[in-house]
Amino acid sequence: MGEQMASTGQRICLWTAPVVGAIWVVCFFLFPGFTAPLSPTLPAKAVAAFYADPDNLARARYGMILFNWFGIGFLPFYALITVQMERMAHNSEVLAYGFLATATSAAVLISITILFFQIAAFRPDRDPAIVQLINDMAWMTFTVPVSFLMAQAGILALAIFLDRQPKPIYPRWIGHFNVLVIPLLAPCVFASIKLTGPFAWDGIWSYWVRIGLYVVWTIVMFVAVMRAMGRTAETPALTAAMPALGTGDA
Amino acid sequence: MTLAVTTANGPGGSGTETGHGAGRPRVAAADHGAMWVYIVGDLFIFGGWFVFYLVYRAGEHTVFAESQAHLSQTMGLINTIILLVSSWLVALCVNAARARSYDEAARYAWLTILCGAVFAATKLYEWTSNIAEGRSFTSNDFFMFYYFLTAIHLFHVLCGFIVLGVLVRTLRTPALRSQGVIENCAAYWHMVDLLWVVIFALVYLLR
Amino acid sequence: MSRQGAMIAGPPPGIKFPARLAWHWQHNRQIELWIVWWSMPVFYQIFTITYFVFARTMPPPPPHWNVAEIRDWVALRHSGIDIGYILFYLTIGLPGWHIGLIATLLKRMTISPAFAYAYLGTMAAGTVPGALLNGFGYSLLALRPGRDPAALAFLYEFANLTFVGTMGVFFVASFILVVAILLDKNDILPKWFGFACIWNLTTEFTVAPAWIFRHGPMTWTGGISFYWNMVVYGTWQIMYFVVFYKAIKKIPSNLSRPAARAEPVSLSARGSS
Amino acid sequence: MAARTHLTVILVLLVSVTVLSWYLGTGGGAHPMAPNLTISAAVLFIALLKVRLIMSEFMDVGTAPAWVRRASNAWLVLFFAALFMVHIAVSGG
Repeated sequence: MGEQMASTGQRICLWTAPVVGAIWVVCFFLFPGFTAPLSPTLPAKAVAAFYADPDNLARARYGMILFNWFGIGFLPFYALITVQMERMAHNSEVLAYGFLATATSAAVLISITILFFQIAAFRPDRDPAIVQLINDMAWMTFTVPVSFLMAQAGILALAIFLDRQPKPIYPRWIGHFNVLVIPLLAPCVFASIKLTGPFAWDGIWSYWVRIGLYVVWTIVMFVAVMRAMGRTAETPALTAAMPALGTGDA
Repeated sequence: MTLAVTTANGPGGSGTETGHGAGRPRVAAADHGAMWVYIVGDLFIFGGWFVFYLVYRAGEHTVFAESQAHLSQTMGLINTIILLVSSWLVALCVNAARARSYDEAARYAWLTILCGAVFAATKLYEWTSNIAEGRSFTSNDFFMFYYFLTAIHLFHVLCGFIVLGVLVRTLRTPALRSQGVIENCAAYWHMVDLLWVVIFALVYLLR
Repeated sequence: MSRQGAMIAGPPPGIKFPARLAWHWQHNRQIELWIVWWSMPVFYQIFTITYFVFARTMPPPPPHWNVAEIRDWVALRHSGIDIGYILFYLTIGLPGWHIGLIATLLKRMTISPAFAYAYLGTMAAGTVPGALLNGFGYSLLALRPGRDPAALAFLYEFANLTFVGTMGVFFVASFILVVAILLDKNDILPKWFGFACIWNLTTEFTVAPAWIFRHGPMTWTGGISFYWNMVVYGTWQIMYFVVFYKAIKKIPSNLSRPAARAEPVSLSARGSS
Repeated sequence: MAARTHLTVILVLLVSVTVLSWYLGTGGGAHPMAPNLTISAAVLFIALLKVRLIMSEFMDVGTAPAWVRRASNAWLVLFFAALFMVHIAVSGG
């Protein structure tokens, strides 16, 4: 029946997440600018020197090529979450589509970041001011637009809290976790105005906390999706029973 | 993918005249509302552009007058007459549809489309000859407005082909015939003609 | 189809504001639709404040400025740009929610779901070049005012032209909306709104010359390409709120699951995807 | 049949008025477009007349909803007044 076939497809989507995650970790260590983030206060010459340094250049180029391949890698995983959100006891699938839209925008941004890094590494002997400009663009697109992740987490939390049925798709603590993510990510927007301090793009908060938070969020969601998939695969009739349950008096 | 312009007959709206009793000229308001919103809105939008044209014309009177002399007023006249004839044809089409002789109406509709095509052809010819003589979109303010107004109008003519296509389809298939749709499509084409009448006066003739 | 009460007999009269919200959260079956709908005016209010009040990058500074004028303008506006764009970066995720709402409404229409997915795809990809790059341009101008003149001019044009000049995305999205509304027999969105979207589509044509001109009425801050477009876009935006408000009101609450959608044509077998 | 002849009469009227405004506008096509207030006023007025004719006769604004009639009349008055004003204000001044 459709349910059995789909779950194989869903399982493949699910397991793309850890694979893409592992590759992102490799990219993180490969690209010299990630392990030791470039400070925004670096003068143009120093930024140009960073890219011109032959050792950095090779690692930067190959690291970013790998990242470019898998930069969009988490979209199948987000699509899987969207499918499961559609199974929640809501009156419409607006929250599922909202989640997918914000996830797509976030993915587009990661691709743009990678492009800027690659252009900077393509011609390191460029005029330092221009290399600095491209590097600024890369770090700006990498750090500042956290609002897509915030909107993603927000709409997911909303969906989880509104999912009133005996066995909700995701447990409620995941909703609370997503709500918690929002204020934690918010300060990263100050990377657009600060050159130093914790909120600059190499600062503890805007860099390390944000990346750590993203890793934790992905792991938590991976576990939640896996558990939810396990349950729905056992009771394929759940979708049919949905309207009767959603009578709003739960 | 055919674009069936179905009239707004929501649960509340009155039913449309589907093929019977089409003789009644007055069609329920609900059916006419949709296209008229667009037509009236477009008139005001174009009105804004015309006012901008005149304000800038006021600023550079001599440049506008000289550049206008380069345009061929006779070409403009021919275009206007073509569109007036097409407007007349589509009015005849609506008239025939009211008398429920749909074949005649379909013929008129095809003739309207033909006129529209001739208009578009003369317009493109006029553009290419002007560009060939070095007067392009960026040569001066007059030609900027000339190409802008005629291009936006040509876009409306191209959309008009889609709308007239829907008109022909409505006339051809008895199941779809509804006086509301026919009059909506005709009203759109009249608006296209009406806007050209004003463009002709402002761009070609104004002194 | 008679409209079953979206909420069971409405909130008890006379209860104060916070209690009403709690009641709606608990009993209103369309609460998620209303939350997303209310996020629209909230976002566009913040969007307007950001651009028109704080950063004053709307109406945008003219394209014919030289680097010195740009540098002075940025120096003058420095704090405004910072505060404005912080607010902007915090809320730019919300349009994703609105896209979800429109996609849901398109799914309720008697047309193929391809329209809903096409709309979702185009708009989700369009948010980034349409608005965000404008923010990066101005923030980087303010972050390092002493930048090399060529880089400064590039950022200035990058900010303004990507914001005004992203045309194709909104053109195609409006076109999808027009065709969907005109074909729809469920009358989810009124037909006149389908035609009104054509105005929004036409504004993408009038803004095109902004890529060519640096003087006159058709620049990115010109009379036609900006101000008159703003009038047309503004009216369309107000219709946008009103029409979606009515559409949500009209969705009967039992029409919840897409599979249960009342379709005049035969029920499309909706696999469990 | 009466409606058809009526429409044809309207067409003939429109075409002849157009030719008249063309003739006025180009001054018989003889000398270049010398700025001339009365001729432009005449051309604008003829355009107004044509638009009014198309609206009432061809477009059947009469059978359209009431607000459409009011809106199109308002457009006519507002828009042509603006045209006259802007135009006269310049060449007159």
